[in-house]
Amino acid sequence: MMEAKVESKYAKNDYRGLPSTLCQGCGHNSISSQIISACFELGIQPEKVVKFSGIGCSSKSPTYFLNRSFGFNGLHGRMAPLALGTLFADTSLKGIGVSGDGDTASIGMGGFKHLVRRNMPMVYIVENNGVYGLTKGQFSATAEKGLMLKKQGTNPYLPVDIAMEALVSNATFVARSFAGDPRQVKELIKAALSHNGIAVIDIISPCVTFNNQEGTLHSYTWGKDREAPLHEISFIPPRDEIMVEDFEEGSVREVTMHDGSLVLLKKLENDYDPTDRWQALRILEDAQRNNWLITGLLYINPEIPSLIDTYDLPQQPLNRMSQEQLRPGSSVLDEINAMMQ
Amino acid sequence: MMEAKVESKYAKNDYRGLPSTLCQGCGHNSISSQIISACFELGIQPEKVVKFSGIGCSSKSPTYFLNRSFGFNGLHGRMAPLALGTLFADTSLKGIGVSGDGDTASIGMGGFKHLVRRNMPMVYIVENNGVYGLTKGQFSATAEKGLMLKKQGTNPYLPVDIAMEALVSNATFVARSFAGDPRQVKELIKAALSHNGIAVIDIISPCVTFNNQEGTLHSYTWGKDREAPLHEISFIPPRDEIMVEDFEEGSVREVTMHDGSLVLLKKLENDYDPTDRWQALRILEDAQRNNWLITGLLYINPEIPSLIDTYDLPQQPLNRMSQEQLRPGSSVLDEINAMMQ
Amino acid sequence: MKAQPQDIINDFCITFATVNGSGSQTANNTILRALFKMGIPISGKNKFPSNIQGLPTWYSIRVSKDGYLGRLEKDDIVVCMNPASFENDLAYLNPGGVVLYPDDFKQTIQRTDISAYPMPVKALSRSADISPALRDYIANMVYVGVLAWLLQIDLDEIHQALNHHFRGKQKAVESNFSVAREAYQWAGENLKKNDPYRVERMAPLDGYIMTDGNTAGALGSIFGGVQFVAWYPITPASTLPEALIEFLPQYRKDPLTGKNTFAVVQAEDELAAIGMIIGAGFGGLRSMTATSGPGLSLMTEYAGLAYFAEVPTVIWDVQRVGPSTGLPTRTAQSDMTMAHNLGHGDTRHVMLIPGSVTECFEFGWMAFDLAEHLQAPVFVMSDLDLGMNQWMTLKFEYPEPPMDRGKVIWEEELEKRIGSWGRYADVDGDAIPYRTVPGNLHSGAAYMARGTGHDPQAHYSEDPQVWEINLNRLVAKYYSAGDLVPQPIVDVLQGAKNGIITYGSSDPAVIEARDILGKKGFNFDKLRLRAVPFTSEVEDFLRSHDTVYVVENNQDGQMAQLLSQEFPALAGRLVKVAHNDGLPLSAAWIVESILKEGE
Amino acid sequence: MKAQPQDIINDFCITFATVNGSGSQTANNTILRALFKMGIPISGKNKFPSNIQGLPTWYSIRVSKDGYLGRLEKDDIVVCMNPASFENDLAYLNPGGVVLYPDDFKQTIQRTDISAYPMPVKALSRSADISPALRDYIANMVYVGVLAWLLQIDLDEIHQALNHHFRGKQKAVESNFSVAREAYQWAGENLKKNDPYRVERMAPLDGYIMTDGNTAGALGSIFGGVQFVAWYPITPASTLPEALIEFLPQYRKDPLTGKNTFAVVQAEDELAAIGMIIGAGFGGLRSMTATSGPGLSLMTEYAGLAYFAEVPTVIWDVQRVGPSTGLPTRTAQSDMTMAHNLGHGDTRHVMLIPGSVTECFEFGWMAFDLAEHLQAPVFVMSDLDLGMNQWMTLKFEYPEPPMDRGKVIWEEELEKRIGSWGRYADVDGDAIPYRTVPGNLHSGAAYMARGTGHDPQAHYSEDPQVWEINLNRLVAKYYSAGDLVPQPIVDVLQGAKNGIITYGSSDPAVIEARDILGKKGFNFDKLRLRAVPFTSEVEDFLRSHDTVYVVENNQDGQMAQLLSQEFPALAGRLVKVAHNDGLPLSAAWIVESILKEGE
Ligand SMILES: Cc1ncc(C[n+]2csc(CCOP(=O)(O)OP(=O)(O)O)c2C)c(N)n1
Ligand SMILES: Cc1ncc(C[n+]2csc(CCOP(=O)(O)OP(=O)(O)O)c2C)c(N)n1
Ligand code: SF4
Ligand code: SF4
Ligand SMILES: [Mg+2]
Ligand SMILES: [Mg+2]
Repeated sequence: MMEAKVESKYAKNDYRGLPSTLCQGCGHNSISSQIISACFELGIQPEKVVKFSGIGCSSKSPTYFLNRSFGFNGLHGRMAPLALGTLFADTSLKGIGVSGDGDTASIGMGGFKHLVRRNMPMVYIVENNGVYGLTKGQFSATAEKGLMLKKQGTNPYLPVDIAMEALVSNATFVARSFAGDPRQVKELIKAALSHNGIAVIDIISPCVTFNNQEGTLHSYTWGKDREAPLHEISFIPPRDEIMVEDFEEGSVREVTMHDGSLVLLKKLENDYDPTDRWQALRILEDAQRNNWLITGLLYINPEIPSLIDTYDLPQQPLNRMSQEQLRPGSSVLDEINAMMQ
Repeated sequence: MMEAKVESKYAKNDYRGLPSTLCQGCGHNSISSQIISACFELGIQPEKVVKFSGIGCSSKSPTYFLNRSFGFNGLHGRMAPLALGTLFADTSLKGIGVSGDGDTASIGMGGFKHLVRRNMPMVYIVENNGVYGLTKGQFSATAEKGLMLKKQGTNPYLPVDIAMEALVSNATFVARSFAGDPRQVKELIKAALSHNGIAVIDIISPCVTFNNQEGTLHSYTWGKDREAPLHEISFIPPRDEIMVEDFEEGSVREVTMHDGSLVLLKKLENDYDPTDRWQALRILEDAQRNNWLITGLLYINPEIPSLIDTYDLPQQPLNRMSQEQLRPGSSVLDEINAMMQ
Repeated sequence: MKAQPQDIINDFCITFATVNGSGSQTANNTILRALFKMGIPISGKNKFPSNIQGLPTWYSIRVSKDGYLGRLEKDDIVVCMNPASFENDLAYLNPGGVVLYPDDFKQTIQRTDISAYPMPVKALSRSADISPALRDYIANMVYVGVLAWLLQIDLDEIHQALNHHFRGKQKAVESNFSVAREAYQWAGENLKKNDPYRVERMAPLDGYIMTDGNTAGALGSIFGGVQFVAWYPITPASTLPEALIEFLPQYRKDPLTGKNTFAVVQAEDELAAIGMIIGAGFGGLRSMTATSGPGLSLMTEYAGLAYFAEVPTVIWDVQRVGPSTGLPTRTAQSDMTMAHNLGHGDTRHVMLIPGSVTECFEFGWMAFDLAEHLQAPVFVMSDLDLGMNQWMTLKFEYPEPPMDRGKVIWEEELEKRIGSWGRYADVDGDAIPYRTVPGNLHSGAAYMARGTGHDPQAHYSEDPQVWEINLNRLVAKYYSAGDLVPQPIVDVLQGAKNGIITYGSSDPAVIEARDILGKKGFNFDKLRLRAVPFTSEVEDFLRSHDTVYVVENNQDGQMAQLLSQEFPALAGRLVKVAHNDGLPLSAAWIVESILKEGE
Repeated sequence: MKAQPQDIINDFCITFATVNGSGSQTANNTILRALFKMGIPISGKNKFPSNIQGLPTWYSIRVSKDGYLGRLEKDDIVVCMNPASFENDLAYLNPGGVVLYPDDFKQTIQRTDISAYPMPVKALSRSADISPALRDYIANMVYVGVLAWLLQIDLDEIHQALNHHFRGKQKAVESNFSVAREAYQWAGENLKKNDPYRVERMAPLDGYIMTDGNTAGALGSIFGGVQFVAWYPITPASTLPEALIEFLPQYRKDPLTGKNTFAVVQAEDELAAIGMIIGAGFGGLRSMTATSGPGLSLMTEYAGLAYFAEVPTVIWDVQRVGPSTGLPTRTAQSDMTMAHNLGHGDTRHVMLIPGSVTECFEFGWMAFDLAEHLQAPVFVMSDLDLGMNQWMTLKFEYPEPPMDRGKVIWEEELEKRIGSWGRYADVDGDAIPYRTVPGNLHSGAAYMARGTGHDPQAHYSEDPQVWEINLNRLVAKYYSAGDLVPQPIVDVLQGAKNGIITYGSSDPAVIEARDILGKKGFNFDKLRLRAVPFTSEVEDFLRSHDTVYVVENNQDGQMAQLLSQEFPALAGRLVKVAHNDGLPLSAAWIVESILKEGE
């Protein structure tokens, strides 16, 4: 389902955005880069893309890629309906949405589930860091159960699994990746851009700043040994983005997070069949039990008509229609008046 | 997990509510009766129950049972947080929520999922009829794909499966039943009342009035043959509630709905093990493929601590606490002042 | 006992007391249209419960040769088909009034100052060629027939009305008509008329049609070129989008391709509905939703975004009684202040306020022109009375001006402006910037819309001055709407010192009240608001009257509040004449209140 | 070139220009507290971007021997650690001002009317015994030391302030202090002071403490017996619930069992947060949330339910700049009209408006008494300036009155009232009914709360009169709050014809502006509002002054609007003095505006 690389008349620069104002080392920045690369490699006309986001650090990122694409940085948790409405205006446009885990799985849960259920054709990326970055590190709905954060205490809930939520809402394209695995991220985005339907990509994207589990190694609480946590600290030490080297399908890779905790990335096997929704659910459930983060294209079904397909719309974009097409003639009104007399 | 019947000092009358104002033959009425029976059979003190609902025909029903229990008929789609807040006031109270499919799966999706995820101890009943009854029969999110309704056209979306949604949100008790199967409904409610955690019961509850598929047998559009549909009709012919006789575990039963369509009820096998979440997901997926409505207790896990359990609250209800318990002494304030000086 | 009074012709109120779900709507509409067809001014108001079946419901038809369309507080004739409400219904009868009821009612009638006609409903409906399931329904045709005889409504008109109702489906027309005719005959043979009420044919109401405001609003929107509708069901707004769903496929196929030039999405809730239409508005579509109080509440945050990001869209608020879920099936004008400032921070919106069903049509298309011209959400403030009741109303007129798509620029135009253009740059000094929309393929067309602070180039900005300049422009834009919105309708008399301001569905009662007051020697000039922001006419009107009564159907006197805010120096002249109990205002109440205030 | 001016003592403004995420907060707080400890009135205001790391941020400390706490528009001293803002920062310096900056800045300083002190930041911070990762952070201590030398702040006070900041954690105190001390020494040895600014110890500020409004609000709530908190993160409200999460476990264990007497739930959004606290309020708990504009918008529908179903709860609105997402990290008083009428239909709410950090504490506990007494939601209208900035403020006083739990009746009391009791029955004629809560085991205690029409027995009702009587009672109840809410603070001069009304965080600037105007010979009486509904004092004040300037930090003059609505006859006297650019009002702007208006 991935398109071959095409000869493009655009340079990579044509896909760039403004300089990022996110933290140095934030996973979100690396995802922006891959969106740029994916669009470049597909040779998409930048004007044919529309960007959407909610509110959060993640939702700021559409400013940092595809300057020549329209975009709407909307409301917290409400990206879904905004994108849906816009994409009816000209159905030849590609929608790329970037949301956060708080934005999608906490406040935005309802909108997300219903957008997916409608099979609205667009790419829906969740930059998933388990916290609310922009409001300074509270738990989001994807935070691990038992996670302890300074100020917030212990998280008592099991995390929302965004990929599983998408599957259960009958998504037609579901993938998971890790921000530090740029090649996979890029390939999945390219595949998603080529899919006619909702394409959900849940990307684990570490927050360098607020994964400050109290007392863990490298936590920016400045070392237990010194017994001197910097209270109400506003200091964010510069960090590097976490990157993994390319690794094999089917293998497992350990990744150390900024707070010192370990994450087990597992790439889907080479022969995994992503057209079986049932398998996808099973493998996710499996991964949960094994504490793996399973990455790759989990599910795809290109057969289901997209929402737009069900609407019998003309080729010509609705937003270019003339008064002649939009306002019935006066004889029609005469008929109506007669009918109501 | 079902409690044995206890000797009760209450008569059945102690559990009744006001007369119903729902349509004659509405499935919701039969569910109210079973809530009454379940509470009666368990001998629950009616004052120890608190009722909740949203807005809709279904959400009206708490008025029609348990007159001696407090209740809050809240806002459309927002039953979940309201119930959560109230039940902290006195954790010895049992919460029973009654919601509709529109209320829960359309507007209330986010709240529902998060209440479930929190494992808030209460019984959450969805009276699921696939339409918005109270606003006159539009599609809800549980309407079948392809369903055609007068005025509304064809439903282009796959239905939300409330039981599956609950499971994916880590519900600790998930069941499905049919309003016309009173014994099963009652037994499930009894089990749910005995569960310490969220207990979701998705009950298919036919709307006698708005399942008026255009042109189907018995549709109240007054017969194609006469070629005279009553336009903008406000006439609702009196109908009987659909009832099935008791039927065996593991067997399948055909039920004819008011609009003439058939539903296949399948009761879970006797030896079905409801403690395996994975099995529950599988059987739901299976049922979807076979077009069955699988009924029975799909999943239960009594081990997970409920939300309330995680809060280290005293025995004494919070809402009976005195000023002495709630207002720290003046020396505490002196300390605080000193600290801030 | 009863004196034989003089005939009362074409001037009374009939109420049908039934049970909801019993199908009486067909019967009531039949009478209503038959009267209308006879040239008699009428209006029909439904007072129904917020449930589906089995509770009392009332339908009142006002017959008024003088053309008054407001609500009357008492009935002259009541057709009571519901034993549960019988006693109460009788109490609402004026002395000398009439009651029709099925002859199997057990209750006895205590009042002696009224005429009572029992009807053999069971017998007559049983005799009809009708499936038993439909007997209860057809029973309603009995009262149609009896009433026709009693009031001297032409049976032919009844037949025509049924034809209209069933859109010519003969089978349905005939089976209904046969019952009505039989009842008519029965009445002729068995009843002795001993009451004064009857109708007489008048000159044909040629310039008029009969329909409801929600249908009119939908049709107006269709002629306004609506392209995208998102909605969530709620009484009393639902019938507007439902009319769109019905009519759009009929009237809005692309003439070239036969494809749809529109899309309607039933959203999962109102938060989504408004999100969708704002998305569509941003995309360059004429987009709209319709909702009522609870839905409007949920739209608050998004409304503020549309204001601030300058996205055109149209929001119909078909108002019902609040606060909260309130009385979902009763009418009010009580979201006025709320809608005007919907959103946190400093937000204000343009509102159109139709005062008739015809204006629902007119403002239906006009709202899009305004929204796109102003690049702002426009609220159309209707209500249940206007939206769901049947009104005799002026024929719809074809929109005269061409569509105003506002300052949307496409590739070519943009190319000329490159350099000076910025999405939020006020190049013309009219506070309205030029706008590009997605799909514009010029490489300089794109911008990032946002709800956060931004500069004229749409770039994120926290600069205090950039913020304030932008906000001040938005206010200037808002006020500039004063020249575009429909002007108020001012009716000035010779030498009236005092005035009345009203709006929306309260107008019919005010028209009547003003006539009554005039007859009592109290003259008032009148201004009917049709939009906010207030135009200069409003200020002039306030300035030129000592006391101005603001008549409206809500508790707080919300329009008076908005006027006080806007014209503090003149606020002392305002007197609130406001109340709401879920029913449309009556002229009697207005007269009484103004006289009391004037004491 | 620069004349050697006279010393300027304890009266100037220092701004620290840094980059966010660089940890300057510790340094700034250290200076602030050191000055406070020296008895010098100060206030600190943070102007920070809505991101986490890498953008310019400014922290301003006003040092004012006269105790003025309002914002100054220009700086006397700027410590610039951020090359990106250097140029701009210099522009904000008053003539004769001072700039401190790291000696490795590339830019040259153009201004010749200021004193410039480069600091060897890199060198000094490198020498400290500090891990390399923390160097950037510790660099801030360099300017603390240099500034201490320059202003003559006692090094001892710096040490104490660090001690306070790190709660006595010696390791942290010492490593920070060692850098500050070294910088101090370096300055003494290398700098030549050629500017007039310095501080002098004053009498100890014994009655005062230093903290922020959100912390104060949290503590006030704790002493108010808060039992249930639901919240959703949002700037600038988050630190209030976060302070609750920090302090509740410390101060609110049950004395008998050691268990929690409270619960805090982080909700999935604001719709859920308010739903939860309304549920808890219905359940008889003292419940609260804290939010800001966007969250408040989402609470609209539920706020109407609480009003109508008469559920006590407390909602803090820590206001920021709107419309829409606006400027999340800037201050405004622009949700006033919105909060007052939050909800569709006819809704109005009681609002408390703290004007100081001490009042944040006080209204924190008082809000619960009012909410439970009135059986209604109470809004506490704070803002970012009050809530997140550090203020010198009067010590908190222990709540004098016992908790007012309102007319909640339990089994015994109910038993006595059976027969006359109904959940919404106004038996005492004070518009406040008796209330039972779930868990009351009396068999007659239960009722069904609802957002739909209901009678005194809480039964569903669509009856027009029942509706209107109930709604009128709710308005009467609202007005009865006028006797309970904190009265305005009125300050009357001899013979002032004109007055100023202000509220909340605008008060400090008004205090100062009034002094300035007084010195210019323009005298004004003053009234500081502390609550809505308006009490009789407000009407008296309006009545007794020819012109009343309403000073507030928003665009629309929202309080003036509310006053116009409430007192239309007096509205002509009101003059709006309102603007918002995200910053707290300054005295200079108020003076200028009033003088201009008065022209
Ligand atoms: C209605 C509303 N509530 C709260 C906020 C405050 N807010 C801004 S961003 C954010 C959380 C963002 O978290 P996430 O979506 O996970 O993005 P991240 O910053 O982690 O990338 C919140 C709660 C808001 N802007 N609007
Ligand atoms: C915010 C809001 N939007 C819309 C409505 C209108 N409304 C009332 S009931 C209902 C649907 C109820 O459907 P469901 O929950 O399935 O219950 P049912 O009537 O089918 O039992 C709607 C949309 C409302 N009350 N509040
Ligand atoms: S706070 Fe976290 S999520 Fe936000 S920009 Fe910084 S690293 Fe990224
Ligand atoms: S409309 Fe349908 S759901 Fe509502 S009461 Fe009638 S049968 Fe039940
Ligand atoms: Mg996040
Ligand atoms: Mg339903």
